[in-house]
Amino acid sequence: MQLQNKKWTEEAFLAERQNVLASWPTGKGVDLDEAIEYQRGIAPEKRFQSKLDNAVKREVTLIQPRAGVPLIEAHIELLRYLENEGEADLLPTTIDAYTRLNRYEDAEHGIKESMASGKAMLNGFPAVNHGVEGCRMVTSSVASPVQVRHGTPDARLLAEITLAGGFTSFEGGGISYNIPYAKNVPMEHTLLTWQYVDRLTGYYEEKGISINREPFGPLTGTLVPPCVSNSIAIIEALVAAEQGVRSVTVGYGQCGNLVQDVAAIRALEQQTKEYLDRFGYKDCNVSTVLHQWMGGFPQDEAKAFAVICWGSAAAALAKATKVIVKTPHEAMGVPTKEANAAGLRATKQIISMLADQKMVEDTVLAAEIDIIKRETRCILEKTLELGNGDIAVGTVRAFEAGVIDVPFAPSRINAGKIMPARDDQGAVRFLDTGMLPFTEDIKAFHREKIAERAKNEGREVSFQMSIDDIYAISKSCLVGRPKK
Amino acid sequence: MQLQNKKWTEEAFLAERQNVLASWPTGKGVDLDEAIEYQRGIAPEKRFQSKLDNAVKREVTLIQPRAGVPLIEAHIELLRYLENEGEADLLPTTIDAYTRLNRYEDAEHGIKESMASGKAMLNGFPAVNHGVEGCRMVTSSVASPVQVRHGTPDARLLAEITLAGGFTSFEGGGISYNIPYAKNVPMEHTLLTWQYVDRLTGYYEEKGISINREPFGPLTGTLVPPCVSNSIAIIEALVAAEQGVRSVTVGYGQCGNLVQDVAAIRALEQQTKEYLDRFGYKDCNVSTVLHQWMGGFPQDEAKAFAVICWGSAAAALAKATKVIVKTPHEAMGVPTKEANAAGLRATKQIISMLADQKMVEDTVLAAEIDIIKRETRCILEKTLELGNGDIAVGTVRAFEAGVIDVPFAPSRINAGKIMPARDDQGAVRFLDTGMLPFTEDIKAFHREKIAERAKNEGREVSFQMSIDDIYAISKSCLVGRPKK
Amino acid sequence: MDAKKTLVMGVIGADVHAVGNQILNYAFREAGFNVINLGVMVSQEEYIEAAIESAADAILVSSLYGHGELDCQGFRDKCDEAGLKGILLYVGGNIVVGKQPFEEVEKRFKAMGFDRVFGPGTTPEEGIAALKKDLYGA
Amino acid sequence: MDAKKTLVMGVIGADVHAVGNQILNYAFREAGFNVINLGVMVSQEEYIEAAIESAADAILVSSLYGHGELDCQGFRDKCDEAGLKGILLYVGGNIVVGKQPFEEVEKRFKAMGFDRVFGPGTTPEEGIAALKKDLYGA
Ligand code: B12
Ligand code: B12
Repeated sequence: MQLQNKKWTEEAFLAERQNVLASWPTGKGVDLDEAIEYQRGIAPEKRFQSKLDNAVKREVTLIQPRAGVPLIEAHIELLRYLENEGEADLLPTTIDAYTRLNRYEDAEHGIKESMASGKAMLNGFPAVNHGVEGCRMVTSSVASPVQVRHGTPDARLLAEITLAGGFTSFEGGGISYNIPYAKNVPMEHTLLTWQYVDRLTGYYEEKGISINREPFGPLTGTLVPPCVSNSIAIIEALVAAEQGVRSVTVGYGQCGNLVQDVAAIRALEQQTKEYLDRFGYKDCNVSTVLHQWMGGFPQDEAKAFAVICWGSAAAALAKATKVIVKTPHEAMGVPTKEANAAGLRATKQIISMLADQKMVEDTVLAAEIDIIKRETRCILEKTLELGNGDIAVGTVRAFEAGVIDVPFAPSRINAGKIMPARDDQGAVRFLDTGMLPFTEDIKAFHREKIAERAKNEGREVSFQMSIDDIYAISKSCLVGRPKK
Repeated sequence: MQLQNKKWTEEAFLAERQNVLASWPTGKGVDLDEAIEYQRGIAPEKRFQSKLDNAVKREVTLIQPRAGVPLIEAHIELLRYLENEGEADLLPTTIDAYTRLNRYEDAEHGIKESMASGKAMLNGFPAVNHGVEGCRMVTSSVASPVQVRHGTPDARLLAEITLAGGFTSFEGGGISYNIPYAKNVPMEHTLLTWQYVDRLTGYYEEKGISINREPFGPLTGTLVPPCVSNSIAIIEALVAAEQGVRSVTVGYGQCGNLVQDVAAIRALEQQTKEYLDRFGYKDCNVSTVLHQWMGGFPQDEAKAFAVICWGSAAAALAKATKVIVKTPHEAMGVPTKEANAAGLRATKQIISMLADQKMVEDTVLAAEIDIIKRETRCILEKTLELGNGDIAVGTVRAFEAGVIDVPFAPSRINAGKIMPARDDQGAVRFLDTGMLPFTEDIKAFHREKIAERAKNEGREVSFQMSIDDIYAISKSCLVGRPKK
Repeated sequence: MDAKKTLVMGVIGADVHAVGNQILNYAFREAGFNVINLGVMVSQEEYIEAAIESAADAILVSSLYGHGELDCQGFRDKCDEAGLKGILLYVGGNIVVGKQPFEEVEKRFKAMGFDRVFGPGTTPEEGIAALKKDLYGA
Repeated sequence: MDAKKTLVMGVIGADVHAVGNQILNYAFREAGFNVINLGVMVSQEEYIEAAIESAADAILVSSLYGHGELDCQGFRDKCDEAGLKGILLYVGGNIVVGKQPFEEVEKRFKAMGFDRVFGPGTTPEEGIAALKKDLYGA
């Protein structure tokens, strides 16, 4: 199939379905009509879309953990614990790393090993292997809506099985689940596989079943400048909307400077709506998610709590619709359920204490929103231009040209020419704008910001700044200052 | 002696000293000239005043715990732990409750019992009983400056012994260590005993030894409106400066609404300087301290961390000179040293991450600073008027008249006519302004703020709001909303 | 419910924590009790005197500051000696030093003669419910 | 110091954590090593091939995502079989699932034939210091 940003015909979609469902035995368990009826039976309070829409209306921030273990019973127990002891509003099911690579044989082996040893031998829940029924056991055993969270370049079968399995939200996108999660997968390929996922979601939507979709905002989680992640989130929202998706949660990974973080969420929300409107997707519901700091964490648990709380504060003051929560074990390894719930409770406390507080768009915040929007507009307009008005085609070319560029990505199809570093107030700026299609004044803005920091630190502008910034939070600071 | 805000003559002071030192055997151990020479030997980096002045200059926020155990060795071990494992910048020595009431016999008994049982039988360090030498063992065993923190209406002997003992800062004041800490002690009495403490401090100052003094900002720690605590802090600063004190740290207990907290610290700093200037104390160095939430804490440790972190964020964004740190055990009991250090590390992480961030005085913050300043001015000017220009005499009359009034205080000499409650954004306002000498527009401001909340909550304005607010933070919220 | 029951309450020892005391006072009155509130820094003798004077049905002791265990020692005996045999005796707050398992703390205070023991974070409602049960059997 | 030593490095298995890899790559080069960086998602075979081709002095394995213990199994044997007997073998990162005592983890990986094992939060400097010691005796 030739990539273009155009809704797949029902025939093309249904034809492709046959191949997808045939790729692993559990695919046979999916009956789309039956699945739609099953989803119709799920009460609104157990659906992402209605809970999110409600939160948007009330301007409250919901909290959601990451969590997944290989076996069904243990996973249900974990989710219940996070709901009851962690006070989670929304639940996840994090998928294991084999399933993410469509290595279902390996996942099967992992399930068997986990059963035999009584220990978790996979780093997540292998939903494809557990099949529709296994998924329904999970989603029907908890009181909150459950989302699939993963990092899968080709998530077509995963989507088929989990949506039939009662999940009401599905994370990921053709860019955000490629560039940070793969080494050598072509952009055309992931955009096509994710059009399939979006088309499937749109199919449910046509039948009156709203499934929420969430582009993965944080990307590599490491000093990603807001305009980069916002541009990608908006592209994935546009591509999803074209396939019929009507509930989109656009995401952003906290950078750490409060003004920048609040500005990023506000800019993201405003521009996502603006672009959706411009291309005629006027009935698409937009919500936002802030991910607590996604880079390296401090090892000390008390300090990790502080990082968690600061992310919660940013989410609350930005009035993000939800916040994805880290745990005090982050730097060490997959958290215990207790550590996970502790992160949630700390987050809930901050969110609740700040529920009635909001950052007002005074001059400083307004200026930050403005710069993010201008940068984002540069990237998006150039991408559209490269695609002759087709955002999907443009995206492929934009990555080739470095017009979209993600820092520290493992993927070889990413140019890797930009270099971020913090400015003197800790906002993430560009040390090198690479091939990003910025105007001269934007480039000058970044040069000045970085120069100001270099001057205050009494050193030359250099890559060492970025390195220092990568380690900074795990060493208690935001800006990686040179040692005295 | 007749109370007036006038520097005690050296004769009057020295005469009074004899009585003070005779009140307990260890008083004999104080030789003022020798003590001054001893203090002169303490390096600047181990002195509060120089460390604070330096922090003011660099606009950084230092962190300080509360801690005290009965026996000298254990206390030294505790302080070293907090300095090394807690990364404390400034150290405390919290005094036990018997010493605070000058019950040195009981304290002696507590020391013996603690020695015999190997357990801490007092809730603090009985510095008077340990005498000058005991204090010097403590202050010389750690790398950081050490402050005396207590709650003692008559702290004259405690001051004599601890200043001779090498402590370089002394908390408290005639109002702030009376109203929240006593049931029935006359205001004249504590203002006089604290003039003595300030005169002693001034005496050291005259000899070139700067001792820092810190009025106790949070008072009852429970919904104290900023103007009330700021007024009291400023009065105590003025009274101290008159006796020759030249390093004052004015304090404030976090209320929880970020804008109000930052505004309160800024207003406090600005007005303290303004009043000191006005009365001619132009060479007095002013620094500020924010106390993390002083009211009831959540029992859950993860939630307690969140409260701690939110207080740290307020301190950092307000650029308070230091922050007094709570622990995850707060709601349960005196913390272990591990819990204490954990609170410190979480605080340090937030302070460091926010070191380069600052709240700009845009319209909203400026308006909040303005209202606090106007309220404070009303109280202070009326107090001066009541004292015919003498702030000390005026204070006595102001308490009689309810012109100064502290909510929820145990003291019978406090009018107890005001009632605080939060507004719809969580800022602490007045449900009842009692006899506070506010202008009509200020009263109207508070009426409207509370009415707005009541309307949004669909209930009448009532004392129940205040009660709900008292419990709110321990139940995860800032504003005590009615149950749905 | 029978006639109004009388409670004597206060914060024991050298303890000045006034907030909980003021709220409990308000809540007990609202709940229909006759309340003699002695405020903070109350000695054992003061509670007992007030209870005798008011023919109280219960004495409610608060302790927050950590010295509760010392301050409460011998309270039941003093009540007995003063002729208040069998009077209902509650204690609540942060009654020991430090974070300790509540079950153990409860056991120790029950052994000291308190009928009920309430830990940190007790709401007025819980206190009222217990009083209604113990005083009215409801 | 002797001639430039050659290191083969990469992130093993299905692991895509690229940040630490990029920084180590930079730091090792700055420190004067000849570095063959295979990036993320590297199989045991790829390390070994690269090491043979470049006559490497050491193989540096990173694992962050939790499957390190599975992915590293049999690595030393494969090296031996391929004729890389005695080649210096390091492993580092978040090499096991969950928070585990480092001493035990280290023991397990040493038993698997790794010469040195580095836990979470290792700085490039620590790695460089160890390499200098093991390769130059400095
Ligand atoms: C950023 C990040 C991501 C990014 C990675 C982006 C990218 N492509 O690079 C994203 C969001 C994509 C991601 C994905 C996943 N992640 Co991740 N991630 C992190 C995080 C937060 C920081 C990693 C980092 O960049 N650190 C900064 C660099 C500089 O440090 P470093 O990587 O540790 O490397 C240094 C040292 O370890 C050492 N070192 C490393 N190797 C070696 C080797 C030698 C020889 C030596 C001497 C030293 C050495 O030196 C390096 C430089 O100082 C960590 C947790 C943390 N550390 O706080 C989790 C973490 C590594 N991730 C984890 C997991 C589970 C995953 C996922 C499986 C699931 C998920 N959460 O979605 C997927 C993995 C997908 C896959 N197939 O690999 C777990 C691993 C659990 C475990 N081991 O028990 C961690 C620990 C988080 C957690 N507590 O759950 N992650
Ligand atoms: C506010 C506060 C203060 C204020 C008090 C102002 C005032 N005069 O009222 C100030 C700052 C002055 C203060 C001083 C001190 N405090 Co203080 N304080 C607190 C704090 C933060 C909140 C107390 C409060 O008001 N809670 C809100 C009210 C509504 O709840 P409450 O008091 O717990 O009461 C409720 C219940 O306990 C219950 N209850 C209480 N009694 C009874 C009785 C019965 C029969 C029943 C049914 C229920 C019941 O019902 C009440 C209403 O719901 C607590 C810790 C916490 N809880 O978070 C520490 C705390 C009580 N303080 C403590 C200490 C040690 C002190 C000091 C000795 C030292 C110091 N830190 O300076 C001094 C004490 C001086 C003295 N002589 O008493 C410790 C006690 C330690 C322990 N038990 O191990 C605590 C627990 C903090 C800690 N973890 O270290 N404190």
